[in-house]
Amino acid sequence: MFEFHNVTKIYKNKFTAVKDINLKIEKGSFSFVVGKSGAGKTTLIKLLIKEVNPTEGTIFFNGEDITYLSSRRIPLHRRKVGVVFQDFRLLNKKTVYENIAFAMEMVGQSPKSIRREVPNVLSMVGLSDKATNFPNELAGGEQQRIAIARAVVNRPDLIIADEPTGNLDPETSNEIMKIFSEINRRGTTLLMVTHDRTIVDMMKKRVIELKNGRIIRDTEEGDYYEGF
Amino acid sequence: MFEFHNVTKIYKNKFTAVKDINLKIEKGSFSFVVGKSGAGKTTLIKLLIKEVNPTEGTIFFNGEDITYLSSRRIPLHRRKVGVVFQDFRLLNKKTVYENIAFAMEMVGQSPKSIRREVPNVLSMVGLSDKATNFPNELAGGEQQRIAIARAVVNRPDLIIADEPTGNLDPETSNEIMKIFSEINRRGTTLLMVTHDRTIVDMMKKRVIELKNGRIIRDTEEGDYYEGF
Amino acid sequence: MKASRIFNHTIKQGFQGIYRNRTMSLASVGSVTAVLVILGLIIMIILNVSAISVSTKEKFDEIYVYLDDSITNQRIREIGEEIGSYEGTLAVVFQSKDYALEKMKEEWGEDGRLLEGLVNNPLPNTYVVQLRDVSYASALIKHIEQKDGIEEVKYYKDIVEKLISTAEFIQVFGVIVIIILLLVSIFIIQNTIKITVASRKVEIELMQYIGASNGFVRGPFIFEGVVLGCMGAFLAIIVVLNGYDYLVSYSNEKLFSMLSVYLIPANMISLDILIIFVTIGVGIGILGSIVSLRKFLSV
Amino acid sequence: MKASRIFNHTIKQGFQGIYRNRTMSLASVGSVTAVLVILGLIIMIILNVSAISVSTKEKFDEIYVYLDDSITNQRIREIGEEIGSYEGTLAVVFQSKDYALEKMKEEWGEDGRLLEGLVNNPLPNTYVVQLRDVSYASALIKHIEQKDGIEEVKYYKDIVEKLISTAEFIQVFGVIVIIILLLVSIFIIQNTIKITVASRKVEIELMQYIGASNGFVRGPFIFEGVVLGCMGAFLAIIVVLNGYDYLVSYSNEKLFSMLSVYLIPANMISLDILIIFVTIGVGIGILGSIVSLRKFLSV
Ligand SMILES: Nc1ncnc2c1ncn2[C@@H]1O[C@H](COP(=O)(O)OP(=O)(O)OP(=O)(O)O)[C@@H](O)[C@H]1O
Ligand SMILES: Nc1ncnc2c1ncn2[C@@H]1O[C@H](COP(=O)(O)OP(=O)(O)OP(=O)(O)O)[C@@H](O)[C@H]1O
Ligand SMILES: [Mg+2]
Ligand SMILES: [Mg+2]
Repeated sequence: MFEFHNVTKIYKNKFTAVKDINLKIEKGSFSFVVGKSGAGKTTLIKLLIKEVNPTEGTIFFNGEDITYLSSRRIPLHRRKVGVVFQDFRLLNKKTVYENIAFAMEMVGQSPKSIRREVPNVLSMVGLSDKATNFPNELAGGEQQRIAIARAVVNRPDLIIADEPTGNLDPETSNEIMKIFSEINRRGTTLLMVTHDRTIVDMMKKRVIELKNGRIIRDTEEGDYYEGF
Repeated sequence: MFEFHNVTKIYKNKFTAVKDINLKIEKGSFSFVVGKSGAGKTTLIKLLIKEVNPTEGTIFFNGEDITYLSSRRIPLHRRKVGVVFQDFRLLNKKTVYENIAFAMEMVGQSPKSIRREVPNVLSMVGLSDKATNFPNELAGGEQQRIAIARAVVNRPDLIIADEPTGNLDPETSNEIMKIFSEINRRGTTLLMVTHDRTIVDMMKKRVIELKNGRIIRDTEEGDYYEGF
Repeated sequence: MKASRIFNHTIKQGFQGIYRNRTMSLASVGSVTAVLVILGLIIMIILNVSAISVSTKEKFDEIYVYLDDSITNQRIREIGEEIGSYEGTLAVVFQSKDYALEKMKEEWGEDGRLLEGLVNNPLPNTYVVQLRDVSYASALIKHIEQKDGIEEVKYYKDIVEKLISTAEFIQVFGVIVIIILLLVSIFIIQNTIKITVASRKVEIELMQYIGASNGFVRGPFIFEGVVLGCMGAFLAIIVVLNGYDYLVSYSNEKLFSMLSVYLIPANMISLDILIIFVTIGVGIGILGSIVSLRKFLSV
Repeated sequence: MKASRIFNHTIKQGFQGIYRNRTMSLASVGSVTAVLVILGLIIMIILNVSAISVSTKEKFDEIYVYLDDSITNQRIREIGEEIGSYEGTLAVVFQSKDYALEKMKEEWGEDGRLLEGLVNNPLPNTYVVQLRDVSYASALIKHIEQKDGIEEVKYYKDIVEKLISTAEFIQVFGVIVIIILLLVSIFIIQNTIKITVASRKVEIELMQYIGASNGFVRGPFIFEGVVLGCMGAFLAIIVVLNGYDYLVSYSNEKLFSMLSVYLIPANMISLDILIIFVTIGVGIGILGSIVSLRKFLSV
């Protein structure tokens, strides 16, 4: 799916958030990224969706070099990736329904498929009855689920989720993880940043651990803590 | 510290977020509020800090009826309560240092005590080196710790934390919980909304469980799940 | 909380707000300046129209009483005394027919030689009457006309009246434009500040959650409005006074001198402009801030 | 993506944007309207000053050639032909001294009786020369003055030149004010749209994260700018044309008729105003949007 070759990101204030990363994620895989706060997990995602450019190194996506993309080609790249942002990024002036429909309109889906898909995806995350609410009328966990619904609705090749269960109770978290598993089973690649030990230990998937911007562990069928 | 008598909150769209709540929190206690997403936990907090008024019922704080407060008296009430908001509410145009100093200025602390206390509280949450960064240059967990620092800096009688560890890795969460314990030990009342089972089970404190806006459990030295 | 601390906080936060929202601040100052410059333009026009109309009115505001050639010097004197004793009369000046002809020759300049060929002086002896006020004119004219020995009474009533009505029209029109402009400017600035406030909604709400008093929340914004208004006013003053100064010297030298119309010198009105502009600027700033903040005080 | 879908999206989002940010939209429209109304005012002043100066110039733009009383009719005819053959001459009219006196008596009206007492007619025979253009004046005057039998050549050069320079001054001044106003207005509207855009920063960024093409992101905002600009323009047109119409009928009836100065009728310039205003409104809208959006395209 994508590859990082010796990627380093140094922010403007000389802070090195990600250092010399080498990483290859296979098509159709499901991987967790773990690590302490500030380890560079979100920076990794930002590099992948071209929100920031790497200071050094090369990034490939589907075999194509995306290290530097012209502003015309960035949108086409981003359509292949669905992101659940750590801070949700819902539009406060649009209702829940409109927020999801908006994501579909943006990539040119037909009104018909919008009318069909939005209710589908809302019932998938269990929020059909909140369709006409505005985001600031929702509980934190509800907002998070809307963000998830929006990321999956366009059926991207790769879904990246940055702490998608941070605001969810264990039960709802489990439901969400079931949804992610199902999506992954149908062929979508999944990359998930999480602090939720229970989930990681339960899923038995690949675990990539970051520390101070470096990969310090990369195990198939791993646990949240090394050697458990 | 505070008491809820038959408190009900119905939002404008007729949604009942909190129903017939009776609750008494003792001075100097440490309590967890748990419950599924949308159970009404944040609404409970909003009622307590007068962000919303109850539809029915009475709320007492330090023996005083605060069900309805004039706009002049709300600020005085809020100074007694420090809140860690679920969505952080940091000011993006102010640096980390300024964000905390701002909270102190707002309640009229002297410049001298601001210069003394801000570094103190920053080192307490382990972010001394981020003092000059702006919030959007911080990792999610770092933002959350700034929000915690801001809530405690004015030494309020009551600290309410809404998912203060949602974006934190287990290690950092533990550190934060130690800080909260220490603050509580010194006499500050603590009320914490959380989905983190590990923390609740470890702390052995009072647990109040909400479901669909009602209190369905209230146990001293409880666990995240009933009967564990 | 100590008053000095509130004061310092207000000043500091106010200036910080201006600096941090540079673009918006610039827009506000720009709006205030633009509006006040236009306002200044109109005020200048109105003041000068008034001044010109007053001076022109004075020139025309005389009644000419032409006397019969046949009457005696005695009667001439009598008429003069009668006119002089009328309550509306400010001054009476006698102009003999010879003096009138001389003056005419002089005034005509080159064309004066046309008058050389005259056998008799066709001009009458004249009393030039200056009035206390225009309103006495018709009564005095009626009063004099009936008298013996008066050939004709002449008064540039039409011109004076048209002049007055033109000047009044320009003034009324200018005031209407000023009022519209002021409304427009308050609207623009109110919106600007509303947006400033809205762009700091999070900040204001946070202040309220932390427990800042309403005054503490409002203070910096109102101060900010005042500063922005003042800055706009000062810029406008600089533009208007310098522009007007230039206009006055340019036009008095090159243009209107031929019309013997002179513009009011800039330094004569600079203090008024200063006071008016600063008042309006500050007023707009305060008003805009208060209106924009109102909805946040119920939180 | 289908073109029709992009089009529909642009329209829908554009109008939704206007509606959802009502306050801001109103402020933008208000600014455009205010600026254009003032612009209209100045355009009207310039147009009318031009028209008045042209008509006044025509009145004064004649050369009077006074002939010696002593020359023969033959010579008079010769001089007439010489003047007529000069390339700058548009028309020559002969005015006999008797006709001139009659005309003068007539023009003086009541004062004409002054001229009754003249023994000889002191006025000369005159050729009134109309020029193709003012620029020929000095050459022609030089050319004629040397001729025999010419007493004097008279040309209201000063008046005409002062008039022209006054008119030019007012026009230049007006154009400068217009340019300043346009800059101010572009500035205000650019800021307004910058704020609209900033207030939707989250939305724009999100669109870009989801993978919307740049055109898809920009389209609705530019459309919004155009709609706001058009609305401002139309409001301004209504205000300006109606106001001007009222002004014309009021002033032509009551005020300036005495100066035989007439304002250009509103319907003669309404089409120009329409075109100018809509162009400026739309231009400001597009320009403001593009400038404001630029920084978001690098994300
Ligand atoms: N724009 C920026 N400018 C400067 N430093 C930045 C910027 N963005 C991130 N950082 C720093 O880079 C480090 C890594 O940030 P990142 O967001 O990748 O952490 P993270 O692993 O996602 O943490 P968390 O689990 O808390 O979200 C942090 O220390 C952060 O302060
Ligand atoms: N302003 C509002 N208008 C309408 N409904 C609201 C509003 N605020 C909250 N709600 C609804 O009230 C319910 C309770 O919300 P609340 O924020 O209290 O949940 P919570 O227990 O904090 O959930 P979470 O753990 O996900 O944060 C939710 O279903 C939410 O949609
Ligand atoms: Mg992160
Ligand atoms: Mg909540």
